[in-house]
Amino acid sequence: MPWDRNQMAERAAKELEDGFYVNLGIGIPTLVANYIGENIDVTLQSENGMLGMGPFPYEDEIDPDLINAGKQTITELRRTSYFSSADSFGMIRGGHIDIAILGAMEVSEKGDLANWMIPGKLVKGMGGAMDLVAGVKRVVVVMDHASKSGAPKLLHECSLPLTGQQVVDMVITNLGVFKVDRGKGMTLIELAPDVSIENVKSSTQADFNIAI
Amino acid sequence: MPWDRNQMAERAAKELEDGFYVNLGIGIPTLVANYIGENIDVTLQSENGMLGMGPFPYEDEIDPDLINAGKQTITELRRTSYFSSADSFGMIRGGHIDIAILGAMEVSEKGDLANWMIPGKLVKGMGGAMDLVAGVKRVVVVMDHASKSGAPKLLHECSLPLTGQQVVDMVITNLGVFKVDRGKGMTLIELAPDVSIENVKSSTQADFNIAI
Amino acid sequence: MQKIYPDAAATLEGLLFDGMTIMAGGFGLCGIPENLILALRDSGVKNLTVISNNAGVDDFGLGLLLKTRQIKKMVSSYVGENKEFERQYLSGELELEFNPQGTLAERCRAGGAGIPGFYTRTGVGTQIAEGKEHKEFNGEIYILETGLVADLSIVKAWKGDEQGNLIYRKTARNFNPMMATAGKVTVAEVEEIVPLGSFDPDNIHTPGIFVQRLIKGEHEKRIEQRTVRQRENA
Amino acid sequence: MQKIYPDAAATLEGLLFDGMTIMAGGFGLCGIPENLILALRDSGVKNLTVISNNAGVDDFGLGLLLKTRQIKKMVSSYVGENKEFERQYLSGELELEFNPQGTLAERCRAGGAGIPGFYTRTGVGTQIAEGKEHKEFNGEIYILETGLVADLSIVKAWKGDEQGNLIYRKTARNFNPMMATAGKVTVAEVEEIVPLGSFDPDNIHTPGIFVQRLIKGEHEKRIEQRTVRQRENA
Repeated sequence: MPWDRNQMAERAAKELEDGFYVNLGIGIPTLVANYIGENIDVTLQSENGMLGMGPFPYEDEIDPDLINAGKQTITELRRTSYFSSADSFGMIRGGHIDIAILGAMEVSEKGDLANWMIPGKLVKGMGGAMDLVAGVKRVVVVMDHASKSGAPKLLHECSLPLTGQQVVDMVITNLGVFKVDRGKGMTLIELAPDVSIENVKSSTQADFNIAI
Repeated sequence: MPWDRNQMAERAAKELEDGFYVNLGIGIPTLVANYIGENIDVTLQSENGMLGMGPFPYEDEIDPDLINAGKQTITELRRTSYFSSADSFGMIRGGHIDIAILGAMEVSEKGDLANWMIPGKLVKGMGGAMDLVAGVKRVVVVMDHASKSGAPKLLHECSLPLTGQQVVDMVITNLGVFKVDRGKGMTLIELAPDVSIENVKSSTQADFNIAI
Repeated sequence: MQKIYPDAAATLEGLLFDGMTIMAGGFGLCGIPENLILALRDSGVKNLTVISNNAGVDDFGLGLLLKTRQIKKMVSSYVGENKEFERQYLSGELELEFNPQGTLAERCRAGGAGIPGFYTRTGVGTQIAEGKEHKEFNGEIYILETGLVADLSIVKAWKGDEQGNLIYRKTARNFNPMMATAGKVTVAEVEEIVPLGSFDPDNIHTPGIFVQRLIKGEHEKRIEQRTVRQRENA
Repeated sequence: MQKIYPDAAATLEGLLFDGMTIMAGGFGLCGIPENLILALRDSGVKNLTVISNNAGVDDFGLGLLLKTRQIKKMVSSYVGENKEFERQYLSGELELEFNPQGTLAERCRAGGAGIPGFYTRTGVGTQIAEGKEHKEFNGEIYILETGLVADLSIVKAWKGDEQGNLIYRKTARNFNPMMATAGKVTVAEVEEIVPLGSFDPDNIHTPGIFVQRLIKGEHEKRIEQRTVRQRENA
């Protein structure tokens, strides 16, 4: 049975290590925060200028001056620090964030990533996505294996405009987990329960090695 | 009678305007602070990371964490802010300081400035001088008109390694005041009491116009 | 030097001209100069190039200047939270220049710090890199991005004093500090004007040198995504 | 993740190797990592390239590492407050690279922020510009300077907490914040370690992400130019 959104998030959470500074994207990546092991201590960064992001507020704690990069109201922790957007992206660009977990539309076998625009549709902008994939030490993509219409999203080459070139280190889909050697190729390293290698192959365009 | 050090500082202080942010160099420029008119309000910057520099401390106020760019103990004011060296030189390089008053070894008729090294002698470094002359809106030099041996310091071309090229807007010496049009030429606009134009000419190598 | 002005309209007097470039602080609707945006709308100044991470919503923030067609071009990283923006953009009435968010932040910081260009890895191999100079450092490719300055920067802080020293609150800081440094003139609105000497000088975020004019504003502080959790036992 | 270490020697364990590059915060003797410099001396690590605005005095600060000949090269803006420095430099034993102070500060900031190069007007037309790329922006000439990173940064702050969040005091801040961002590993010494949550999160100067190890030190805080005024009436 393929993983559901929560199970994908749970799998992604296993990539976190004690002491990590972590940036979580919008959508499934946000759910990763629910599965952080109790024995590890990680600090969440929000690229609008915060390190040490806490949970969503209770109704009576809401503060309009305290939001995350998805513009949602959040809370602070005892470790929290605030800084400007320039300092925040200095942190990101400078390679100080250990891992970013992001959604994607397409990933190529060499680790190219597309997640910011579909030509012909309204383009809202890349926000901080290009900075994150270019700067963070390790980039993990969490996405459905295929589009709603069944088209593969793991491709030889991305068809959509890129967010970053050779930037992805791992892809977690509902069918399994791929390790990516940037610029080289990808390897299937894990399968969701009751998913076969054939299942994966049939909905993947990208070439991949297998090491399960 | 040529101006003494204090009179030169007093003359330089006339270049300050209400609301100005000001950087004063070491030596005679430091004395300028003593002659700031009571009807104008200026803020002194110290390039090691302080805006709103106060006077020297009383003995019981000395704080080793509070020094100026000359490493002297100083005090803070109610308006004071502290910041990093990067932010401080961002302020300087970005053209936010209205005026810098500096000492010099040589100034050329086109506004080149040399004040950081003498070949063959021990070089201590340029510190913040190159940043100041390149970034501050207006650069005023205060120096003796000639060296101790009588050699002119206002030259056609500087003989010493430059601190900045075409960066000086005014030179105040013990003999008088010169306006400099960067890259063009200099004009004598004021004489110290009982100093004649001939006095000035005889100890100046640089060409200059006269507009007194 | 009196930096404190009576109201938003007064702070903008003599600073506005058609075709000018304005930087506006804020991230989404958080930390935006609400009062100064309203005063810009009322001034009628037009053909503006506005540098701001986002473009507000239909009836709040920069959306108000879109509605009145005062904006000719936006330089942003993420927009489209409002329908009027979408309509004007799709019809070609509005120009739009996308910048990666970190590149936009750094461009403002560079402009304020006298740095006309810098290299970044962000955007290499993407549309963003097209037409930009590429350069190798230590075996990696980077692209050249330029510093940005504005004729006017409008920023929002939490508190300010008569010297123009500012402090921001929580994530409402965002783009405001860099934009404050990159305006030929910078006007700030604050929630509270405090007596000189109230701030600990170690904690001032924007030194007064960057702020030429200041007002106390009234702030609605609208929330874009009100997200809460429930208490387990009420 | 335990960031707090028992003493200066312990914080440097496993981080040192001959020929490494070290950034050291401070301006003159103000805000220098006194304890970590002593621990570096005692470690015997040698052939160091040290990036620091100044080089201490004969018997304090980085002067101690000069005396023991552990430094091969200094990258600084102003030095020569000590005789041993002068002797080694004039005899050719010590390499020296001068940077304008603002360029040095910006190079450290750039290195920490992932910017491999930036343009500046500082030094154009001087010796500093020789051999560097020149480029025109808006009719003015600028030179290319590169970002700096270090194998290790040692910084001094006033207070720190167990997450490595730091605050500095007055002008002892100087180069410490940028250098903290530009070390592959950054070790900080503070005068006081405070309980987590003691800092107002709006006032933290160096977020803990930049600090891997931390100690409480003992600080002499020597004054270089003791300058006072007299009270008119005692």
